[in-house]
Amino acid sequence: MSHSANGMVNYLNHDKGIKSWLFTLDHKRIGIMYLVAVSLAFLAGGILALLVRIELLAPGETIMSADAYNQSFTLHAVLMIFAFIIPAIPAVMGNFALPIQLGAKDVAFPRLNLASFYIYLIGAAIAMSALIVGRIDGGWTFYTPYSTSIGDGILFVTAGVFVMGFSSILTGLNFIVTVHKMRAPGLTWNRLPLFIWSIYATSIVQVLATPVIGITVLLLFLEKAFQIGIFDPALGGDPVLFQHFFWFYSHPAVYIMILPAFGVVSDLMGTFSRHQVSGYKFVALSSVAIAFLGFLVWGHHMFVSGQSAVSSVVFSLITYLIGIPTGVKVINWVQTMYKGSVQFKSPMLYAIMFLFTFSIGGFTGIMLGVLAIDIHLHDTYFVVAHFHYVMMGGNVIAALGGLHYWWPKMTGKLYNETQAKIAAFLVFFGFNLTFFPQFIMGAQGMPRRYYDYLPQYEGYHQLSTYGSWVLGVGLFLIAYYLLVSVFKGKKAGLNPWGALTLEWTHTTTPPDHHNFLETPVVTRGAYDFHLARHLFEHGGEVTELEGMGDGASTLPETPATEDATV
Amino acid sequence: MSTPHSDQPAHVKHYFVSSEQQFDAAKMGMWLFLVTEILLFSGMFVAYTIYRSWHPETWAALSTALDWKLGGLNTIVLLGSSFTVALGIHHIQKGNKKGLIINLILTFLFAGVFLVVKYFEYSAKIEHGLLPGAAFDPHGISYGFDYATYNVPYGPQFFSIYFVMTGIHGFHVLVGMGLFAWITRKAIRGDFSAEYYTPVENCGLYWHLVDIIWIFLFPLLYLI
Amino acid sequence: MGDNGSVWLPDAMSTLAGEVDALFWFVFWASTIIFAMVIVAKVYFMVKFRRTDETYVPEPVEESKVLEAVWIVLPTILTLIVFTWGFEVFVKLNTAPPDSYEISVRAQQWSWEFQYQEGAVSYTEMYVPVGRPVKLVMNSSDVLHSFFVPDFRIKHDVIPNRYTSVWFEATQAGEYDIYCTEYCGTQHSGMMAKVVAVPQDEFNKWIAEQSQDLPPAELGLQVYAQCQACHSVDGSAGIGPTLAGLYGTTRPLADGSTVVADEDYLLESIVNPMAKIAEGYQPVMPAMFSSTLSPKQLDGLVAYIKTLE
Amino acid sequence: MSHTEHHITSLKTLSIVFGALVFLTVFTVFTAQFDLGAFNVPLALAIALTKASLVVLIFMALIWDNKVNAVILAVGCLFVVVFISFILLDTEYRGDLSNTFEQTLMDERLEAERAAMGDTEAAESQAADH
Repeated sequence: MSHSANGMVNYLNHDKGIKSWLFTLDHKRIGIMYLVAVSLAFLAGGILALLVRIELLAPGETIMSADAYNQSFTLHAVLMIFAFIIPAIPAVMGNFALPIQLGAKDVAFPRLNLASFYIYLIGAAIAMSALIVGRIDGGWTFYTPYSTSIGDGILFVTAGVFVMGFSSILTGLNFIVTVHKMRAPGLTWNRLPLFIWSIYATSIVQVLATPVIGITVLLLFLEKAFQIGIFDPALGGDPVLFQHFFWFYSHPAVYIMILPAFGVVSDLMGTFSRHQVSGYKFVALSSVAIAFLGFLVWGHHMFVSGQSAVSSVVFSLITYLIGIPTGVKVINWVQTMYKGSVQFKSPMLYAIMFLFTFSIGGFTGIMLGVLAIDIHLHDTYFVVAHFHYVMMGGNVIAALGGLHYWWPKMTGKLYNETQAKIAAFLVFFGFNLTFFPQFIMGAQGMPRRYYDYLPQYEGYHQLSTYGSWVLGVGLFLIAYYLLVSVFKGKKAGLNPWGALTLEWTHTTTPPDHHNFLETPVVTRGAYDFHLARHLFEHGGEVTELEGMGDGASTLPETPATEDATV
Repeated sequence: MSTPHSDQPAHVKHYFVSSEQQFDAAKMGMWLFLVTEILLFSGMFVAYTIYRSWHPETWAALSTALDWKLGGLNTIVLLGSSFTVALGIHHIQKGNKKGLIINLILTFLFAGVFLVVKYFEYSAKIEHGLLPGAAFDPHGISYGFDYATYNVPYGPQFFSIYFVMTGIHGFHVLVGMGLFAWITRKAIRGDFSAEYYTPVENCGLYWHLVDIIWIFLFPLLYLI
Repeated sequence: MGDNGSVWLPDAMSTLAGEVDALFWFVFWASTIIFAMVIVAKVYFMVKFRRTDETYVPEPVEESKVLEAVWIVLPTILTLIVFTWGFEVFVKLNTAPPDSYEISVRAQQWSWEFQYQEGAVSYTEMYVPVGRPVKLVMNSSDVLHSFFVPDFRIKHDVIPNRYTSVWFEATQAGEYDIYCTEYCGTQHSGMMAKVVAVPQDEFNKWIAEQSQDLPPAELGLQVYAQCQACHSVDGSAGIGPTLAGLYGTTRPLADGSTVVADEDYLLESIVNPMAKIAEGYQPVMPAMFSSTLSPKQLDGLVAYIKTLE
Repeated sequence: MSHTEHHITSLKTLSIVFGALVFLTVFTVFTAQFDLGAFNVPLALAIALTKASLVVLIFMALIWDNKVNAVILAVGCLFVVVFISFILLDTEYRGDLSNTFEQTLMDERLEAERAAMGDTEAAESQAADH
């Protein structure tokens, strides 16, 4: 029932055994390994989130002590940000799809690519080992001097983040070189899929910003280990300086998280509207522009921190420079549907969902950028809701869309579309029920990172907790039918969505080990559906490959075994 | 795994179209890596700038605690090693393998000298309690000079920055020595030729960057 | 929700809260209208251009330069208005009037201490006069904290080794919650206090009372406000041992020995908490507390503990 | 497989650059002997920048290299400048509105101590520092 059924050799079954996976240099297999790893991180972070929400169901102690709660939300954040969101789209879908979309046989440095994966695993392991060493609370921001006043666990978390940073840097570096040097003939910059543009922009941020979190956590490490007095006020250091260091990375990191989502959504909107993405050049270049501008606004996290007023004003002003192109992008995505031919398969549902949730995240971001309003809203649940609307409503929703989009290509199997639609609805409903009440209670004054709260916020907290359960059910349903599809799913066709990028038009499902038999030659843009009419003469699903790759050799007579599946 | 095109030399990986593409990609990757190094060090330069602008009197007082003669010697040593790396690349570009090997060994030795000098500098500081942060405790008299006069406010910060900056830099020198040992071995084995010397070129780029960082550290810490 | 609060915002009880709220509502409604327009367009396109013919491949659409210019220029103008407006209110929020009544605020894990110019000190309640600007000069003795009064729309981080300040002018008598909004450890969420705004004459009376000499146990009760996050007086367990019935008993210690809880032991445990750790508790109590207490206050605290049966 | 694109820097050029670098090192040590007031730092930095440029352009052969690599380096340096200057925007202007006090408590204490020590003693101890 596996891939031998289609009689083809592909990247999943050309070589067998656990070693062929652990030592693979194939970007597709590395992508799949990342998928497994980040899914586990998401599961762990998600369970912690559910526990945190249950604790907040009522004021006072519900299921855990204050210390347990403080550690739970901290670990939830560290796992979700460093081990899940940052690698999610670039390392999973970027690794799987980017080289194929470029018409390349692999990334520029495959060995480095595998090394990045293991560095990521090691970093995550070091960070997790902090749990054994001692108490880790205080949130993912590690603000000094609190972070240096708690136990030695902080040494491990910072070391883990430092190591995971290297993984992120090396992945970004690899992708930048790949995009520059390995494009197929005819694939000019303005024919690139927007997914590539966004991953490219993301990689720039990864390369430029991540080293700074490296030096920041290194200094924090030294501060804790040797009391070097750079950040610790008791020794004459400046805690606000730490916040500058931290946000110089962590604000651009927000764009590491959201830019890939822009790319996925662009691809989905184009493909499922069967229409050119409106304002292609603007969407492409603004991603790069946002990547750079993202470095100039970090101080908007520090309006009440004690930084000088003049820098608050400057940071606030530049914040709007980013808001405007982002807003125009949303309009472009909506406009893509105009006079298109819109189909509502499950990946597209996520794209549409994204437009809704991300817009709310964006508008509330503008609100938080206003100097006077931020003073009231800073460090309240309003901020919590805002960044969940951007991170989860943006990145995670887009990642789910991308996963549903590329799943048939990755595994060669189709998932149950009805279940997928039910799950998408549950995720949408659950997400909004969880986080929308948090805007209101935040504006009412409910501070974040509170174990206990005053009774006037109880109703909102209850709604939020119930929402988290719905959201959890939706996410588990997704995990369920995707896993089922691997074993029992129907065989996926070559191009079930009628997409025009090379992974759909020039290679088999699942792709061949070397991606293509011959280097493809690109003759049109990624969304020039009107130049590819001939592909759609027989309806929605495209069943023929346009170019090289369909001549993949048939599988030799070895009996089919299952170890090559995920 | 690799299925090189029959018309390509052995060093070209199967996923590259040509040796040229492979060389360009490797070099671009290296430059990107260098940028990450620059940004890594930038954090320390920021800390330096901020604390210097807050406490200029401390900086003026304590830069005299560092020995400019040793720092200057190390500057010349590192410049020399950069020079030998450049010479090595020049030789291999012309196909002179022996010239490459000699220059690589020289570079390795220069790096060693740098670290030895650094060792003497550090031990003098440690002996007199010129240590980072909470450990800062200048004491002792040497050559009739009382080190206790270095006990000025924010002295701990100066030495924190000094040790972290030179420490990270020294770590890079150590890594560089490892890299040069590795490529010297490859060079002796005969891996490089006028057609293929990408690792030499990239190690060289790394080494020049280490040199450049020192070019800034020297005046900032020792002189002004 | 009080008399002038709404679904979104709590009561506006300071002179500047109204200005912040006006800006909030402007951004809120502008965003909501634009958001609604985007969503309506989205839903309309979804319905109108849904795929009915599987073979249909639409032509690309000529993009309208005018439309593009509109949705770049309009938001730019809007955000500039919002920025300028926000800037003006920001400056007001950060510039205390010169005739402000000044109160020193000291934050520590996990309590607030308010010192008045007249020498009075209070802990869980900060008394302020209504209708007079009050400037708080704040400092932390351990980690970062943040002083937040939602009803006044003010917030500022409280930093060790540095003074920061906020100001407000309460418009009505009443009690308003104070939160700490910068994460500061186990009892972060318990680090609350109240602003008690009273008319000026009542405030003067209160200050006068506070400045009188108190009997030691009553002074100790005041100081105890800093301890209540961890140490109960009703026998219930907390982060630290309860103080109820503590005096005079024999206490088992973490190292296996025992000690009689006499005055010396109590004083030592306050001044040097790490010296003797009670069995079953973590050594987490900061020594910071005692460093800010006068000998008189320390004696008062011990006297207060002695009264607890 | 053409190597014509790989620029080979001549021994003469390399030697001249090395000589210039050594000279500049000696020069910067020499100028550091004099107190030029406000010009101390800019001068030392200018010499260091010149030296760094020589290494980048000639030793690292960036001047003959693919322009993309030059852009990468330039962007990297640009963000270092952004990093430093935006933080200076904070640290240099702290206390510009009354919500944050310019001086730290530690500095206040030090100042008080200095005042208590008396002017003459302070002057003496300062003289001893140099």
